[in-house]
Amino acid sequence: MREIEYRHALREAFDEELERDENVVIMGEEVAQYNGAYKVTQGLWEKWGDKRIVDTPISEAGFIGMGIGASMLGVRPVMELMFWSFHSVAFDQLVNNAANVRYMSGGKCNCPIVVRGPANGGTNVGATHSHTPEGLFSAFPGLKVVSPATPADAKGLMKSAIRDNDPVYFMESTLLYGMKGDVPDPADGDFVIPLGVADIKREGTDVTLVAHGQSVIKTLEAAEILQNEHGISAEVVDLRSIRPLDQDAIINSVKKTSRAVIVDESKPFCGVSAQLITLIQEYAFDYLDAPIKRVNSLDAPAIYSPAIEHEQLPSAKKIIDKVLSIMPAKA
Amino acid sequence: MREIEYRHALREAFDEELERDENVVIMGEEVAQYNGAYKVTQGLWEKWGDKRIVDTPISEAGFIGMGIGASMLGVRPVMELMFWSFHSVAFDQLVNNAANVRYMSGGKCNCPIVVRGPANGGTNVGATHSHTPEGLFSAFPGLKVVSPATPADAKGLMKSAIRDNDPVYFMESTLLYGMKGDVPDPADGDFVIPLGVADIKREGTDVTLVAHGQSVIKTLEAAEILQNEHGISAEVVDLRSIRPLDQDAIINSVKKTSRAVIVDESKPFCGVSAQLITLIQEYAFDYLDAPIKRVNSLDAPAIYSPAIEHEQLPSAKKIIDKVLSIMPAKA
Amino acid sequence: MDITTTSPDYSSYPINKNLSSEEKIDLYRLVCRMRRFEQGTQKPYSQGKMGGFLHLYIGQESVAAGTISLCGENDHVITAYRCHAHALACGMEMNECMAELFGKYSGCSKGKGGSMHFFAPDKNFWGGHGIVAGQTPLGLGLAYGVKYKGLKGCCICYLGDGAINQGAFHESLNIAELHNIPVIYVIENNGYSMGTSQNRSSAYKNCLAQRADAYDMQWDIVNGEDLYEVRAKTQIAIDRAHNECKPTILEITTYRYYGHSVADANHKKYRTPEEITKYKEDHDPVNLWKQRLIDEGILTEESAKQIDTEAKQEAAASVKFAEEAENPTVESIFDDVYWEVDNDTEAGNTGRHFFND
Amino acid sequence: MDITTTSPDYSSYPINKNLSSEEKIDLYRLVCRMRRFEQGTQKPYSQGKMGGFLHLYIGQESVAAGTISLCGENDHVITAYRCHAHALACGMEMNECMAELFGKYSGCSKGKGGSMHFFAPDKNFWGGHGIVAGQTPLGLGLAYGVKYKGLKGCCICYLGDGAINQGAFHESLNIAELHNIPVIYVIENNGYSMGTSQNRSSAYKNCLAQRADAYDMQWDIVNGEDLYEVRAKTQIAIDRAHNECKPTILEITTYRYYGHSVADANHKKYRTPEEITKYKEDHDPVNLWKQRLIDEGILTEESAKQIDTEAKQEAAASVKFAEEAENPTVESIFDDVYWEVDNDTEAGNTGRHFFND
Ligand SMILES: Cc1ncc(C[n+]2csc(CCOP(=O)(O)OP(=O)(O)O)c2C)c(N)n1
Ligand SMILES: Cc1ncc(C[n+]2csc(CCOP(=O)(O)OP(=O)(O)O)c2C)c(N)n1
Ligand SMILES: [Mg+2]
Ligand SMILES: [Mg+2]
Repeated sequence: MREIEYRHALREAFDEELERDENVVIMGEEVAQYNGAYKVTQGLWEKWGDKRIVDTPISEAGFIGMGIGASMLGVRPVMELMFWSFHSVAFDQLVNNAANVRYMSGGKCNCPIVVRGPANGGTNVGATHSHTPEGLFSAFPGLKVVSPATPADAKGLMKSAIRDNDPVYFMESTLLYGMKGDVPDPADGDFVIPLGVADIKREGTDVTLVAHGQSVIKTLEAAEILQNEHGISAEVVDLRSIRPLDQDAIINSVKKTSRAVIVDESKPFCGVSAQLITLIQEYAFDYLDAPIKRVNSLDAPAIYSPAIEHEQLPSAKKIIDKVLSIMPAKA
Repeated sequence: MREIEYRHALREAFDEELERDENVVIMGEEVAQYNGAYKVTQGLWEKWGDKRIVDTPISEAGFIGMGIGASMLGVRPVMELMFWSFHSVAFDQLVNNAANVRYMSGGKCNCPIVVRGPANGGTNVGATHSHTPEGLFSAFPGLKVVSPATPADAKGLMKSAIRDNDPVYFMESTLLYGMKGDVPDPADGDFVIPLGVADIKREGTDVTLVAHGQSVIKTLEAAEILQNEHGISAEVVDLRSIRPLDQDAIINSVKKTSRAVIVDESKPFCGVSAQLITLIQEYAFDYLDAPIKRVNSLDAPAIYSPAIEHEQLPSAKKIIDKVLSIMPAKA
Repeated sequence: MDITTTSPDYSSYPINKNLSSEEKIDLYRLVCRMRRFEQGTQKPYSQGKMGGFLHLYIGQESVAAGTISLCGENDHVITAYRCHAHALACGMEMNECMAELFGKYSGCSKGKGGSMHFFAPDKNFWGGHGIVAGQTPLGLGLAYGVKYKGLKGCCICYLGDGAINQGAFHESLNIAELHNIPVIYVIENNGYSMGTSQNRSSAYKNCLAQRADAYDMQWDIVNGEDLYEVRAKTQIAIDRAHNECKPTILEITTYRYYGHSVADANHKKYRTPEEITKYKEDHDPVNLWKQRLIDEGILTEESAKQIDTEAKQEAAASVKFAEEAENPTVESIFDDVYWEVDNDTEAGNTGRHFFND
Repeated sequence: MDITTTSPDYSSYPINKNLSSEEKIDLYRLVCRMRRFEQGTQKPYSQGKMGGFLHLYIGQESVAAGTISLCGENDHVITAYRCHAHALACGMEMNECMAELFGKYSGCSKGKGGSMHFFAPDKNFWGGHGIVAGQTPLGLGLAYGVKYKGLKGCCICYLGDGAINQGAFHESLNIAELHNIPVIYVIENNGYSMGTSQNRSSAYKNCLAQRADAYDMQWDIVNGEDLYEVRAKTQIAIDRAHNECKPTILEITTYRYYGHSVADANHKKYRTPEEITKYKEDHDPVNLWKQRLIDEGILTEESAKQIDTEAKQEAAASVKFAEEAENPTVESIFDDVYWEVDNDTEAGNTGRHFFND
């Protein structure tokens, strides 16, 4: 298999879907002539031209609303938020129009859009640019939320997201864009990963670690150390999609291991981690040998300081400590 | 004690605080000359005039941002969102500027604002007007979120909120505005209820019911029936404030009863209920005799249909059923 | 409303001159149906058979009727919560609309939307939207979609005089002009946003439509009481959209007789009873059109009365239809959330979509 | 930038005529310090000693220097992420600013804000804001606050040419004019928003400031390369704010030499090297001011050089200061979230405020 970068995998997904369906159009700030602030859309404008790759003014409410309106007529806009953090200025379009228009019309309208961009901390860009709103949007029925951790998942899930007939909010990471990984060659056929299917990124028997997005990488790192240094076999469940959620994958894993730690970069209050713990304690109550723990960002706005920011975020060390805190005392 | 309406209790709080501090100013759409869409501010404009009671255009981002800016200079704006649902068009101001300005300035700026208005379902106003964003905002460190269930709590908490030096988002209910209840006479002294203190609205021993806002009323109704018809003694913990949270009150109650049901009108995914369950399973794990359950709104956008909407919301019956589902089988 | 300068004879504009008598009578029937439909809601609303809000359009009928009468196959319509008349103008039936107000399953939105959310995409009517100005980027998008698909069409997007002060509208205007999007924003200026008069909500130069100048966009101001004028000036905007893919703002002055919504008990406080009476007597668009057609010899008092009576009967029948219609089921609450779930696709069956215990 | 019409002699405007030689030299010192400060960041940034973004103001110095030089006790300043020069103009020290870029605890925001978030409320400087146009309602509020407190003052709120297309700005303009709020919006028009030229981001008539007409607001367009002109025209706006409580939009044309941020590798692609060179050579505000003062006989090449050298040394010293300063502690992450917690009040000690396990 080929190794390509996460950003390249995304670009390949766009390119293939632009080819497959003439209704697919990429929009956003600097996505065309500038090739994207993070170069995710590099070369697409040159190849596909003004109609399919559209630069917009800095008017997120305006252009996202425009995409929603166009989608009701059958256009399939894939809209970039330069940072997902900028959701705040387009929130009404994102959570009222996109999430509700199907419902309020009794199913007569349809909103096949993708909104995408990076949603992560760890790059010292401060509180307003480091939001991780997976839980925020998953809270709205009508929306779907996806957060891939690897190049292959990014490509496969993006292609599903574009073909999906519901609004899909696709959360990437500026720290993952440059990460390389195996991605099947397009020559070997259409590579699509369904939304709503978790991926067991590592099998294990002693404890279940659940994560999504860039936290998966840290979690895998922790699992490796747990095995090597502590003899603990951790299973790593990568959610990939938050809503729809592969609840079975999580519950089955916890039933097997009886212990769980959720790794979720978002803040603890009402985060994705809280939702997962709620489900686990409900569906695997009798299997649990210890309280479910979680590793989140420290509960304050994102600090800028490059020397400190990483301390605010989940880390392999914090994950390991949390796991150790719930393992049975050694015999 | 006097019985007054919830809206009247709020108005009394405004009036007293307008009197106490010349920096307090009430702003919002229709709050002055029209007396407020729900008559909460009735008579205040007539009494206090243009400077203290200010009508704004339909520009939530503009006027809430204006209030935030003014608060940094020591003005203390109390801003009405005609519905809390309209947070969506002011979201950036609410979650970036208000929540982060203190942090990003290293504590140099200060944002003593109150944003208030009704946040509830049950009045057949449809999906865009029925949001219950307590959890949404509590997720942002830097913000405080309050949701009173009775006239006395409304008054006492509002007075604390106005005096608080942090942004407080105060969530009321159109269904409670007309509800009457005992409120101490102003002649008997300043009546203030601190944020962060829950109220045990009913004592009990068999199960803990946790609720806030208008759900408290339904929960009390359920508790009464549980006692009378099922011989189950339910303790009702009214959170009153979601953040800061009186975690001890919840955990102590659950330690006593070993069972808990959370009643939370918001949607289940990442709602306040998920956060509470996470805390309980962590801090009272060894005391729990059954999974913690919750009663939320049905997980879809709010339906309009007057014949059906109440079925989408928590009800005494649903609370009772949920409690019965986790009680030990009768001997 | 008191424009006294002599205006051109809009009836002689081609778009009006070419109207057949039958078409003119159809317009009269339409405005009568709009009014009678809404009058028909009053009793059931007061009896508690409807819930939530009810924003009446009575007094403004000529605006929706005149503008939408010009729409062809690829012209689309979207508006705010005061949407009943636009729905009827687009060809929706009273029954489905009234049933929606009653929250019934046979309502146009299956009882899910209510008064603010009528929809009929098959008739190019895209709602009915409750968040002030939230529909303005959607209207932009519909127009964008028409252009994207290579069709000669446009979208007429309505908003109120208070709504112009929402940021999303401003963003939409800039994009519309910049990207040459065939959208027509119609500001239905009824002088008030709830209890706030135009002067208390907006800063402006001369008129609200002139804000278009900020974006170098075309605009016009229209006396909404005159169906001929509404049609004449709207056609210019439609031609601009069709032929040049350019947007327009039209400010159409009009008036609402009732409160902001039926719950607005204040509406005689923020405006004088005289103001209301004067409009009703001298500027009522239904009366004025009737008189016009009588003057033109196309209608008689009797034939007009007949049309109005039929409209009233149709409205009464729709109330009966709505009363007898079925409520949605509780299970239907989970329909229409996700397309993939509704259509029972593989995607709709993969992973958990709903999260009640 | 190629305005060739003869403009009035702004140096003769009272606000400039009354400037002492010393004040003029101070202005020169200020623009040198702005430039040298930012040049001083380049090496440490490239060495990875700073994180995140770094948006340089180099080329635009006359705008912040000229406008803020007019501010008195009750005049406030707020801007976007390109905020270093405004901070210095308000009287902030290089040390605290440089330390902030390094993320140190002695930084002006304790290392919490970074490049985009300098603050000094004691010097009437309110940031430093990263969300495009998010500061525009805050600026409105600062001006509102000044007026509310009965003071004669104003707020100057800066934004970019791309930022004008955000809804919040539009809402702010309407409120400002409607409520007579003494805010001055300065559009620092450097021709680009990231890689997008003015023509590709904004639809407008003649110029961007003219959008003010939509709200019947006063506006002016200013050649930003000339400190005298900046001061002359800004003073008119300040007088309007002070004496009439009325807002103004000023569009000040200017140019940035570097990329949008230091990470912008494209900036010679979306504009020609000739364009950049031409501006640097013919329109550089630091050079032009120097030349002006030399022509006026106030500076010599040597004294100018001396001032510049001192600025450079000050910047170098601030780098050293910042390098040696302490990092924030991990515990300090939880400071500055809640006033009540920081101040250890009863409210701050009641209930749980933070939710990590
Ligand atoms: C964002 C938002 N803010 C406030 C409201 C409440 N609201 C509904 S209609 C309305 C007045 C709108 O007036 P206008 O735009 O003139 O339209 P009209 O009602 O006159 O048709 C207000 C304030 C809302 N629905 N959405
Ligand atoms: C709401 C929002 N959208 C997008 C961005 C990303 N962004 C930061 S600066 C910028 C360009 C702004 O250009 P302009 O307003 O002209 O200011 P300049 O950078 O030229 O000073 C963009 C798109 C942002 N920070 N906030
Ligand atoms: Mg109106
Ligand atoms: Mg610029």
